[in-house]
Amino acid sequence: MDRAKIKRELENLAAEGLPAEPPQEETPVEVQTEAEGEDKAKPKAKKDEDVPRKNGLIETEYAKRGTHLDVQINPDQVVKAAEILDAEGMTLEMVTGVDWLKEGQLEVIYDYSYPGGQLFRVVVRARLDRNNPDIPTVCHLYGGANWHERETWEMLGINFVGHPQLEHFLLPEDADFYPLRKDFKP
Amino acid sequence: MNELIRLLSYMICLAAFLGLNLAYLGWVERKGAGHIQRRTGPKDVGPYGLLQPLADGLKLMSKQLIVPANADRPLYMCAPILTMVPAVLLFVAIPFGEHLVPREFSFGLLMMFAFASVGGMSILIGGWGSGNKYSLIAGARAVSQNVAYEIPMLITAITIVMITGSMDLNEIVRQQGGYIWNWNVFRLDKSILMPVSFLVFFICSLAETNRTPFDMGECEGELVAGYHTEYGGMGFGLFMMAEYANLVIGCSLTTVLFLGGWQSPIGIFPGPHWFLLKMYFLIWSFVWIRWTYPRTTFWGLLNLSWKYLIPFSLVNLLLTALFIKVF
Amino acid sequence: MSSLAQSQLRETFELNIGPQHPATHGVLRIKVVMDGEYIDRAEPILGYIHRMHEKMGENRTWNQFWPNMGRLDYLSAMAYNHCYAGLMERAAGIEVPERAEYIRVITAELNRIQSHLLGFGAYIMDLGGFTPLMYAMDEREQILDLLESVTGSRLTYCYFRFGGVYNDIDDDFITGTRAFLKRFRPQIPMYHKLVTGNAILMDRLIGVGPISADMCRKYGATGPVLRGSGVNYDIRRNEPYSVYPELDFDIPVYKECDSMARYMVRMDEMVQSCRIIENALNKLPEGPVMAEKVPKALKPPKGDYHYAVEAARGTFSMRTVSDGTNTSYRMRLRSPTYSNVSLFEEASRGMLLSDALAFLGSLDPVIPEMDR
Amino acid sequence: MGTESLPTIESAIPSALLQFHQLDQLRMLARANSLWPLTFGLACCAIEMLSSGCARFDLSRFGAEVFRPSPRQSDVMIVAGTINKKMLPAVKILYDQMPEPKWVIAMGNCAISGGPFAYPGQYNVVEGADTFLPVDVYIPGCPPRPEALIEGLLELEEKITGNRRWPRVKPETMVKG
Repeated sequence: MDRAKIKRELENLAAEGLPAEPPQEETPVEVQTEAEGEDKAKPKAKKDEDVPRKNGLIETEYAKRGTHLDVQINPDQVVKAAEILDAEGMTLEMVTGVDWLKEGQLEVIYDYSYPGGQLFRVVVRARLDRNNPDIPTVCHLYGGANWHERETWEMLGINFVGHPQLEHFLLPEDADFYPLRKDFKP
Repeated sequence: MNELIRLLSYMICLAAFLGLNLAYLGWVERKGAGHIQRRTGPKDVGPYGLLQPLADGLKLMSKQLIVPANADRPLYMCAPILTMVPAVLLFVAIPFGEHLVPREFSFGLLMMFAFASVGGMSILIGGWGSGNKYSLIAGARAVSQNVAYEIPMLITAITIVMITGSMDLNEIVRQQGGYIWNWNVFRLDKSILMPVSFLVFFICSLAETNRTPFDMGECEGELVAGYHTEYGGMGFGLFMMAEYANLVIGCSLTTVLFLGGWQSPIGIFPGPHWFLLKMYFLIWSFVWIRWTYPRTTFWGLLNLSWKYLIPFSLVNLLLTALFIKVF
Repeated sequence: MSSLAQSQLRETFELNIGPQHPATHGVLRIKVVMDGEYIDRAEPILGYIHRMHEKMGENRTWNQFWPNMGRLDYLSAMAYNHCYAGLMERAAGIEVPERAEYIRVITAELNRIQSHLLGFGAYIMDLGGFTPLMYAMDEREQILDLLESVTGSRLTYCYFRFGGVYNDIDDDFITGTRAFLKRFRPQIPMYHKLVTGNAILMDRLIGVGPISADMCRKYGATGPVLRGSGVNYDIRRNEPYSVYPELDFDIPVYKECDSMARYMVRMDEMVQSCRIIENALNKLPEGPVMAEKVPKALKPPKGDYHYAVEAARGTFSMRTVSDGTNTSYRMRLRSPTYSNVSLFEEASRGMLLSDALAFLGSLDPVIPEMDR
Repeated sequence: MGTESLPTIESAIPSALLQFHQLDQLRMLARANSLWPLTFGLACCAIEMLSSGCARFDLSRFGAEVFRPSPRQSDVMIVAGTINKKMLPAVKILYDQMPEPKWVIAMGNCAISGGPFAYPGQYNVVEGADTFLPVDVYIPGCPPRPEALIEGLLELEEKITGNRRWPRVKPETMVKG
């Protein structure tokens, strides 16, 4: 595993995806009033995080975040990112989704770690449109992604294009809701 | 007329003996398992849990009988009976003492083997008739297991027949009279492989009775409860009792063929007490093995029989024949 | 696979193992397409004990989510506690007193021993040997007694707090633990003598269910499964948390990749856990067990955080997205057996049914933790 | 068994009826003394169920250690753990497969009411086994201790026979020692 190489390649990948960013940025960003008063201690951090992140690579502090690299890319690039990381011997630890209701977006998060000696964690994230949540699957690269993606589909309704078996997994077979979406009401 | 009375009284005695055995071997097993496993076993139902088998039996008898919807009704109903019949019938030929044989057959051994295979068949019928996939797999397994282990068992028995020149069980025992070295298991003058063939016979009877290292028919971890998955109430009770009856028969046969039956090891006081002592020792060793060993795989089981036990017993047979011919 | 099984004239049938089946350690269902005794395809179906832990994380305050940690993997609840504590301490920037960290390590390792003991017993029970379970449970009760004296519960511990632990351990616990270690250490060789050396067991485990290191990587398998495949990866060493860097212990690694290797890793880990506990007891410092100034209503800054620990079954990690309020915006729990069992489908192809169940047992699944 | 009083010797009830009643008592006694539970663990409580069958607590004392994996052979279903909507049909089938007479013990808070997982807005947990099964004995706890399960079994025996096996220990006397 070559940390510098991974960083370089992911940086390039994120840069490739930048032009597609502006239309996404136009989504209305609401100022969270109720959260304002509670976060006086770190006003700066708050300002950064209120706006959805642009595509790009951030080096995060491990002690604070638990990860080393944090990459945001376009949804169609996740397979490429997986290929880069797979070639370096990284393992896909989990796939998660987050529902950003206010921004009208869904986020898919891929957690990579290195099972060799060195400690290295990479987070790859991609934001999707909430109305059209399609993202290519990485199942063919990582067999373990199968279950994680299936679960993310089930819980958040993110459609992994090319997934071999996007069926109900944890919920009953007749479930027709996405329980982890923020607008879910049982 | 005399003969009829004799037979009737034997039947009653046997029924009592059998009933007690079938009920209390379950208790012995549970108690034994308990003591092997740092527990006490049943102890609250009656003194030392002695009323436990009665409670279990009464409960099983008063359970509702369910015939599963997709079961083959006649087969499903007759399998538990069929498993019980040969098990009970075989007691007729077992010599408990010199004059304590219900019916002395000159072909007792043959009858033993003939009826023992019916037990395997009843397992298949039960497994098939239940209409359950687990039961079916278990039934198929049990049959191929029974077939595989009957061969070395039979060949080993033939060795004994060659040595003694008789198929009469009582006659076989009579020839082992005197001291402990006259028992078939130690008769090195007839065949030096005798102790090993005892082992073969012992393993085979373990397998024939479907006990733990070879309990492919039941196989709790894989096949839920095996061939009796769909049997509840007394159907299951009969299967369980038949297992113990087979255990008693297997151990009796081993005792008769190898351990000198009712003969005393020290030459004095031969009688049924020696027979029972030896038989119960063997039964206890079965219980002991059950709670000590894990289960083999089905493949390992067949391999053991076809690759090791059968060739060995054949070699043993040839050697014995050679021995008898030469000396 | 036999040539018959590979030929075109195959008659397969479907068999549903579970959701209620003695071999599945709970309510896992495996849909198996069988070809005689061989498995054509085995597909695990989860969700029979899905308990919405992730949704609860979004609905409850940070503090209210504590009890859930004990109910995820009820066998190594301490490690899960540890993960949550570490995660929130990382997020909120809380410093934990050293004594508390030592206590966390001691209890977590005791918990690991009992988890492996039960895993050992239950595994042998899967293979048909009933007695080792009783012996293992007998030992396990001793550990439960110890842990009960400090935590107040037997299984589903909720002992850790943000910034420390709920209460301090006393001398009784320390002497009790030392006595337990003294008594327990000779037991493991006894287990090996009683169980591991058994010819039938060796026959059933050696060479069964081979998983290569690369397959582990592709599926994200961790813990004893990965270490049984020859990869020396343990979060306690590779991503040190708590006071593990200060304690000396070895990571047992076996290169055989089969069920026996995974079994042996667990057995050896118990020995190493004993070492860790002894070491930690010797180094146990004095001091408080709770950090000062931990806010009652925790509000970590915005952002997302990740924390990973080595639970008894592998890497348990949590990723939480905080929006700066007193509840989590998204709580993601990554459970080790979820990934471990996901390779079952590929690895079990062409196995015998009994081998496949022995293999499943060697993955040591805890179903509520898989389904979450 | 009910609470109706037994006819006395003097009353003009045919003796046959009395004998049947006694036979029934005997049958109930047998049933109570050989309660075979179904091996049916759902979650955390299953481990405590296992513990209570093991060395320290040892259910086998009451003849209840015969955990049968097949519902056809078991008498009592110990619902040990959370039932969710996916598992619900399976639990129903298991209960239906058990032959009469059968009993249900709801072990743990999840089986009683959904436990910690029942909150407004939950989407997957069945709030209590008694919503679809006739539960005989409830054992609270999360998870209940093995002693509690044993007490639950004794309660069930009492429910079946009308007599309690061991005298009930009052908590106060236990504290005094």
